[in-house]
Amino acid sequence: MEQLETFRTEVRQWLQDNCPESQRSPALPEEQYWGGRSGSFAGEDARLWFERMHARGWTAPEWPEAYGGGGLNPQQARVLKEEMKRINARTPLYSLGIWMLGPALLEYGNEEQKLRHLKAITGGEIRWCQGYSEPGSGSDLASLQTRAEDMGDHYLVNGSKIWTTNADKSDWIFCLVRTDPGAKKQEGISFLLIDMATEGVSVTPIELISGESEFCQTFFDNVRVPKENLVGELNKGWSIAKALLVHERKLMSEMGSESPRLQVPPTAAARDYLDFVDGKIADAQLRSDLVDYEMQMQAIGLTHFRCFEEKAAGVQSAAPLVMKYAGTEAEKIKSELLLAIMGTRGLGWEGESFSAAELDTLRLWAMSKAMTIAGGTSEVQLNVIAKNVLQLPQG
Amino acid sequence: MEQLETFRTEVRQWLQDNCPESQRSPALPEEQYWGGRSGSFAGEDARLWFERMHARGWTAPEWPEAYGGGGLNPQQARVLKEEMKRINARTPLYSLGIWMLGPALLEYGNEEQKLRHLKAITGGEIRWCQGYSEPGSGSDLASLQTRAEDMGDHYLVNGSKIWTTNADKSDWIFCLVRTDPGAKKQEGISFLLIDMATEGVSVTPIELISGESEFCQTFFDNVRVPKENLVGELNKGWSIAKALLVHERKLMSEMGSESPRLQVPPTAAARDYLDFVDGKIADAQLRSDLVDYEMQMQAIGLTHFRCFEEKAAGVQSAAPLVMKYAGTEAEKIKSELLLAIMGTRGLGWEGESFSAAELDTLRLWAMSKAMTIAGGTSEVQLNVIAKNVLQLPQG
Amino acid sequence: MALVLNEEQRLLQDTAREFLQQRAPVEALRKLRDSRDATGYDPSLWREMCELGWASIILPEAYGGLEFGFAGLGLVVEESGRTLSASPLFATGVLGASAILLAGNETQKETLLPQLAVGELTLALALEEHHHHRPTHVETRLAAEADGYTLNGEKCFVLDGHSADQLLVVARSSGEPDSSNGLTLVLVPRDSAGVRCTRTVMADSRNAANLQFDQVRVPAEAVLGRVGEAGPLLEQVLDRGRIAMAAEMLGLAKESFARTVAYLKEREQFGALIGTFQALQHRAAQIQVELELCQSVVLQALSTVDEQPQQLPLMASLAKAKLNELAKRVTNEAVQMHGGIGVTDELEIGFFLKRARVAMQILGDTGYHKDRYARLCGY
Amino acid sequence: MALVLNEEQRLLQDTAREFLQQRAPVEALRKLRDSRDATGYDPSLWREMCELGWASIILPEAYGGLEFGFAGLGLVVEESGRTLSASPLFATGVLGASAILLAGNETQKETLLPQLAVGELTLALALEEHHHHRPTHVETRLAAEADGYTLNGEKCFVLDGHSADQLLVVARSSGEPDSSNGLTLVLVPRDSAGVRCTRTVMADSRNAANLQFDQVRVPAEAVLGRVGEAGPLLEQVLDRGRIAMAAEMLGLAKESFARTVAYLKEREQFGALIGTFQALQHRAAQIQVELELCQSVVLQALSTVDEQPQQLPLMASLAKAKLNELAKRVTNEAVQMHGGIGVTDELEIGFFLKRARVAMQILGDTGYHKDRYARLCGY
Repeated sequence: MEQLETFRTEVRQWLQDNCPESQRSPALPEEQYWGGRSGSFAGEDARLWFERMHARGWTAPEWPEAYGGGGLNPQQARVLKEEMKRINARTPLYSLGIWMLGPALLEYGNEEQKLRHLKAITGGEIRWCQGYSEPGSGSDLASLQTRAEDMGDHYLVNGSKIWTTNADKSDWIFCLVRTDPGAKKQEGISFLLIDMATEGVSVTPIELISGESEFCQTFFDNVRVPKENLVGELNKGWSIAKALLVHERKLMSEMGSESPRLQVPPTAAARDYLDFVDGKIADAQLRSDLVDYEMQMQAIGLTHFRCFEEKAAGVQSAAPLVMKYAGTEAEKIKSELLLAIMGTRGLGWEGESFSAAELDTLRLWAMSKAMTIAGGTSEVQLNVIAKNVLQLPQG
Repeated sequence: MEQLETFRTEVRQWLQDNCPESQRSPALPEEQYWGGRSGSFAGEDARLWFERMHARGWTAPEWPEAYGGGGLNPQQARVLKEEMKRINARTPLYSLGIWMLGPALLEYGNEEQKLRHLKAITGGEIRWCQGYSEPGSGSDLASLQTRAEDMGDHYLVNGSKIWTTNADKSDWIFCLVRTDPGAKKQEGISFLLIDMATEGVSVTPIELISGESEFCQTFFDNVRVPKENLVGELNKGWSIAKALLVHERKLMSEMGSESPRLQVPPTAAARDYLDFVDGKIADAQLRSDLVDYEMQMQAIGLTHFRCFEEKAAGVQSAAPLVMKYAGTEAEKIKSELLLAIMGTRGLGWEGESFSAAELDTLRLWAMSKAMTIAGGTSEVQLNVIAKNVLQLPQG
Repeated sequence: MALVLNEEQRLLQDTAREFLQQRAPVEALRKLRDSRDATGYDPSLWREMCELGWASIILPEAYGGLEFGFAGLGLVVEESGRTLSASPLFATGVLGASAILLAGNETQKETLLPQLAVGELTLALALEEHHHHRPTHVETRLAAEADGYTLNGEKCFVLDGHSADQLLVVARSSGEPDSSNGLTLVLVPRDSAGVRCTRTVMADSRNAANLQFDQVRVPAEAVLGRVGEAGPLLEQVLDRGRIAMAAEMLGLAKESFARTVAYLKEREQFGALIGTFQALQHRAAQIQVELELCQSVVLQALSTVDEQPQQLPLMASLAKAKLNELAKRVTNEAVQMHGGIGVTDELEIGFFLKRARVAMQILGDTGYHKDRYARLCGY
Repeated sequence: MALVLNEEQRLLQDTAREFLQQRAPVEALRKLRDSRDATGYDPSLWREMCELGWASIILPEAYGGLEFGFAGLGLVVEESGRTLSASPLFATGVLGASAILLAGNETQKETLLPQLAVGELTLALALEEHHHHRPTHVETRLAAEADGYTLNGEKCFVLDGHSADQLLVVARSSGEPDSSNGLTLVLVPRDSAGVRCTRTVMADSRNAANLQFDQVRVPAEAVLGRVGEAGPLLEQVLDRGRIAMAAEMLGLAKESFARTVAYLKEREQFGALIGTFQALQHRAAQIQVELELCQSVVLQALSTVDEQPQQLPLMASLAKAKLNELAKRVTNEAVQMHGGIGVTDELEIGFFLKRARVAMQILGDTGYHKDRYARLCGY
C-alpha cells in the first residue's frame, strides 16, 4: 500500500514535469494521435508527449517491458490512470492495437508474433483495424463467409469485411476468417492478421446518415497471407473473438465517459433554447420529457456505480448485463430530446446559419441511431438478458 | 326505399304506443332480463315490454317467424334498431342464445334442433352459456381436453370448462368437445349442446380481482348427452366455433357502445377531481396523459367509422383487424387514467366513504385488465396482424 | 363518404403515385443534395406537376383551378411523402394558394391564382421568428407611410424562402409582440430592395431560408385582406398546412414501414428470416395498428377542410400531433430493424428519418399540438 | 459502500424475508381481508416484529433502538413488499418514529420512543386533506387557548388511522391554506373526545381512515417541536416515507416479476412454453433492465437518509417516481402474462396489482415527483 503511494507521488511529479500544458485538456477528434504509417501529430507538443510516454512504456502501461509496455501491475496502472485524469492529460496514443489486438496477442499469440507486432503497436508504428462483421452478417457474427484457403505455404483470402472503422487509415487488419467451410457455424473460424499493403486488399469508405464516413468496407481478392499470421490454433478463432468482445464492451463504455466530442447536456440546452416561466420550463411536454430522461440517467449512473462497487466487493449481479441496453437506448432518447429542445435550430445540416454545437447535435443524433445496433443490437441484448439472467426457455 | 320508410313510420308508432316509459333509459345490470328457468323481471313494465316485443318476434327480429323471430330483412332490422335507439328503448331480452348460439344453429343445425331450441330462446324460456375455454387452454382454443366419447346411443362427456359466464344462472351450455382424441389439434372437435340439469354437471363461480364472480368453472363428470345434441357434423365443430367467434367480436364491440355500467369519461372526471388554473388542468402530467388518451380515442373512433364506411362501400382494408387490440389497450389506459385522476378517491373498495361512481371506477379498472386477455389476447391479436396483414414469415 | 376514397380520388392518387415514383423518387432528392442544387428542386418537374393540375387542385375553376377539394390535394401530398419529392407543392400549392384564396381580395385572386396554377408563381410563407413554432410571436413590423408601408424584421425557417418568387410575410402592424391581433399579411417580391435571404441547409436536404427585411417598401395593394386582421385567416391557412403536412408524414410513414416490412421478409440472421422473430413481429404489428388509426385521422382531417371548417383547429392539431409521433416511431424502428445498413447513407431509410424530424417541427411539434388540442377542448 | 449490502445488512434482510414468508405471506393478507378483520393487521405478529427490532431499527440505542440506520429499515420494508404484509411498519416504524425522532423534544423522545420500540405505541400521520398528495394543503386548524389548543378539521387517507394509538396531526396554526409556514405537528390520542374516525376499505385491503376533529382539546405538551415551524421537519419525514415506500414497491415489483417469470417457464400455449415466445422474452428483459436501475436508485436513496441528508429531497422524488412507474408496469405485465388466471382473485397477482395502485398514491404520484424533481433541479 505504502509502495503504491510512493508510486503515485512519483507519477504525479513525472506528469507534472513531462506533460505539456497543451496536452492537459480533452482532445478533439482531429487532435488525437492514432499512429501508423500515415499518422501525424496535431502539433509539436503532441509528439513530445507521445515520445515521453512511449519512452516509459506508458502507451501500454500494463504490457511487459519486452514488448514496449510499462510493466505496471493493475494497481499501478490504475494509479497512472487516476493521475492522468487528475490533470486531464490526453491519451498519448489512440490505438485499437493497444485496446483490442494486444490483449488477444498477449493471451493467444506466439512469442514471435508478440515481439513483432506488440512493439510496433506501443511505438505507434502500425495502426490496426478490426475485421469482424461482414455484409449481411449483422448481429450474427458466426455466419461469416470470408474464406481463407490453405494453399500449403500461405492462406488465400477472399471475401469482404464491413464496418472496418478507419480501415482507410490503417496498416494492418485483424480478422475472423472461415478456414473450415464444412464445420458448424462457430467452428471452423480462425483469427488472422493481414497486412493491408498486400496485393488484393482494397478499401471503400461508407457514408453514414450522420454524413460521416469513418466506417469502411474492406475487400479481399485472392490475398496471400503468410501462415505465420494465424493467431492461436486453426479453427479456434471464435474463442479469441469472444475474449476480445469483452475488451470491446469495456472500451465502448470507457470511451463514452471521455467522449471527445462533447454533446450539450439537455438541461443546458433547455436553458438556452426554451422559455422559463416562474423558474419552470414553459413547454410542459419538453419539461416532462426532460425529467424522464434526467431521472433515467440518474438511475443508469447509480447502476454504473453499483456495478463498480459490486465488482470491488466480489458480488455478482445482473446489473452489468443491462448496461449496454439501458445506456444506448437512453443515448437515443437524449439525442431526440436535444433536437426537440433546439427546435428548428437543431435541424441544420451545415453552413454558418447554425452554431457548431447545433450542427454537432444533429450529427450526433444521427450517430446515436447506430449505438443500439453496433456492439450487439438492443434486440440481442434483450435476448441475452432473457436467456442468461431470466433463464427463460429457448424455443 | 319507400317501403322501408313506411315500415319506419309503423315501427316508430308501435314503439311509441307499446314501450313503457320506464323502459326508455339504459338498463342497469340488475334491470336486465336474461330469461331462463330462474330468470326474473325487474318489474311489471319490463315483463310487459318483453311480452309485447316477443309477440311481434322482435326479441330476434331477423330470425324466421317459424322459430319465434320477426322475419325482418337486414334493412328492416336496422330500422328497428335505430328507432329503438332513438327513444333509448331497452333490449327486452338479453341472451347469448340470440347473439351467439342462434346464428350457429340457423346455419349448422338441423330442422329439429332449430324448432326445439330457437323458439325456447326467443321466448326467453332457456338461458344459454358458452363453454369454449378450458383450464390451461387460454388463447390456445384448439388444445381443449374435454372429451365426448361415443357410447352408441349417447356421448359420455368428461372434463371442465372455464370462463363460462353466468353458467350458474344458465339452463343449457353450448360446448366444444373433443370427439376424436387421435386427430390433430383443430380436427376432432365437435359442437355439442348440453342440458345443465343433466346429472354430472356442476358449476363453481370464479371470483375475479374486480371482486365480481359472473364467471364460472363448469365441470362434466360422466355426463350422458343424447346424440341428437350434436350440432353440424361430427369432428367439424371447429368451423362452427370460428363462425361464432365473428359474432362474439361484434357482440363485444356493440356491448361496449351501450355498456350498461357507464364509466365516467376521463374529461368529466378531470373537471370533478382536478384543479384548473387559467382554464387548464394544473397537473401537467395528468393533462398530458389525458390528451394522449383523448387523441387516441378520437383516432379509434374515426377508424370505427372508417370500417363502417369501407364495409358499406365494399372496400377491404386492415382496419377491422386492428380494432380489438387498439380498443382494449385504450380501455386499460383509460382505467388507469381515471384512477390517477381520482387519486385516493379512486382506490375505494367498498363502503359509504366513496361514491358509487368511485367504487365502480375501481372495479371497472380491475375488469379492464381482462379485456386484453379475453376474446383473443393482445399478443394473439398482434400475431394475427403480423401474419395476416403484414404477411411476415412464420418461424 | 369521407373515410373511403371515391373513384375520382383513387384515380388522382394512382396517377400521382405513378408520376412521382417515376419522375421524383428518393434518388432524385439525393441527386439534388449531392449536387448542392441551388434551387433545391427541379423547376421543369414542377411545371409538369402544374400541368397535372397539382398547384390548382383546391382552386375554383374561375381561377384556373381543378376545384377538387383539399381531400384531393392531400392525396397528392401523401404520395409526395412516399417519395420525399422536393417541389413547391407544400409552400405554394398548400400554404400559398390557401392564403391567397382565404385572405386575398378579388383582384389579387384574379391576378395571382391563375399564375400560381400554371407554375409561373411560387410563394413562401414567411412566418416563424423563433426556433419553435409560435404563430403569433411576430415582431417583424409593418409601418404605414404616406404611400404605402415599410417592412422591417427577421424571419427564420421559411420553407422555399430562397427560391419563391414572392414572399407572404406575416407582419405586425399593431398590438403586442405575442398578440394575435394586429397581424397583417403582405406580399413581397423576393428580389425587392432590402430583402436579404440566406438559405439554410437542413437535415432533410429540402429548402428553407432565413430572411431579413430592412426598410422594405410595400405598396398598399400588396396587403392581403385587411390591415391588422390577418390573425384568424392565418390560423386557417396554418391548419390547412398542418393537415397537409400530416398527410405527407402519413405517406412517409407508410413508405418507410413498407420498406422495413419487406426487409424483414428477406433478411436472414441466426439462420432465420428476421421477420420470423416474434419481438419484431409484435413491434411491426403495433406500428400497423397506429398506421391504421392515423390513416383515419388524416382522411377525416382532409375532408374537414372541405366540409366541416368549424372542426378545423381540433382536427388539425389531432392530425399533426398523431402523425408527428407516428413518423418519429416508424422512422426510428425502420433504422433499428434494418440494422447496420440502416445507418448508412447508401440506404434511403436515412432520408425518411431526417425528413421526419424536419416535418415534425413544421407548423408545430407534438407538445404544441397536444397543448392546443387540450385548450380547444377546454382543459 | 452504499450500493452493496454488508454482511450485517444481508443477515437482516435474510431474517426478515424468512420471517415474513413464514408468518405474514400474501395468504395472511387474504385472510384479514376475507374475515373483514377490524384491526387490519395481526397485533401479536406486530409484537413479534418489534421483538425482532423492526420498530426501532432507526432509533438510537438510548431510546431502546437498534441504531441500524435507514438503509437497514429499508431492507425490511422491501421484504414486506414481497409478502404484502400488513403491519404498522410503515405508519409507525417509518413515519411515526421519524417524526418523533426529528421533531420531538427530549422528553417526548424519552417517553414515546421506547414504547414505540416494544410495540406498545402505534402511530398514524394525519396529513392529507385532498385526494391528491398536497403536503402543505392544510386547513385543519390548531387554535391557541388559555390552557393549550383546540383542533378542528378533517383528514383523509390516514394510513393506520383507525387502529393507531395516537395520531400525529399536521395542523395549521397560522399562514395561508397552502403555505408551508405555520404548520404544527400535534400528538392526539385516537380516543380523544371530538375525534371521529371512519375506516375506509381500500383496494389493497390495507388500513386507511378518514378523520374528523371537532373541538378536540390538545395540551401544550402534545405539540411536537415548535408551533408553526413543522414545515421543514415534516418534509424530511415525508421524504423518508417516500423512500421507504419506494423500497416496499421494489419488493412488490421483484416478487410479482419473479412469479411471472416462473409462470413463463411452466405455462404451455400452442404447444410451447410461453417463455419461449420472443415478444414476451423481450418485455420481460426490459422489465429486468428497469428493475436493476430501480434497485440502484432505492439503495442509494436509503443510504442518502443516513449519509447525505442534503440530497434527500432529490433522491426521494427520484425513488418514488421511478418506483411508481416500475410497480405499475410490472403488475400490469404480470396480470397480462398470466392470462386468464391473472384476473382471478384466486391467484395472488391481483393483490400485488391493487397494492401497487395504492402505494403509487401514497406521499405523491409520479407527476407530483417529476414536477418536484424538476423544480429541485431548477427547471
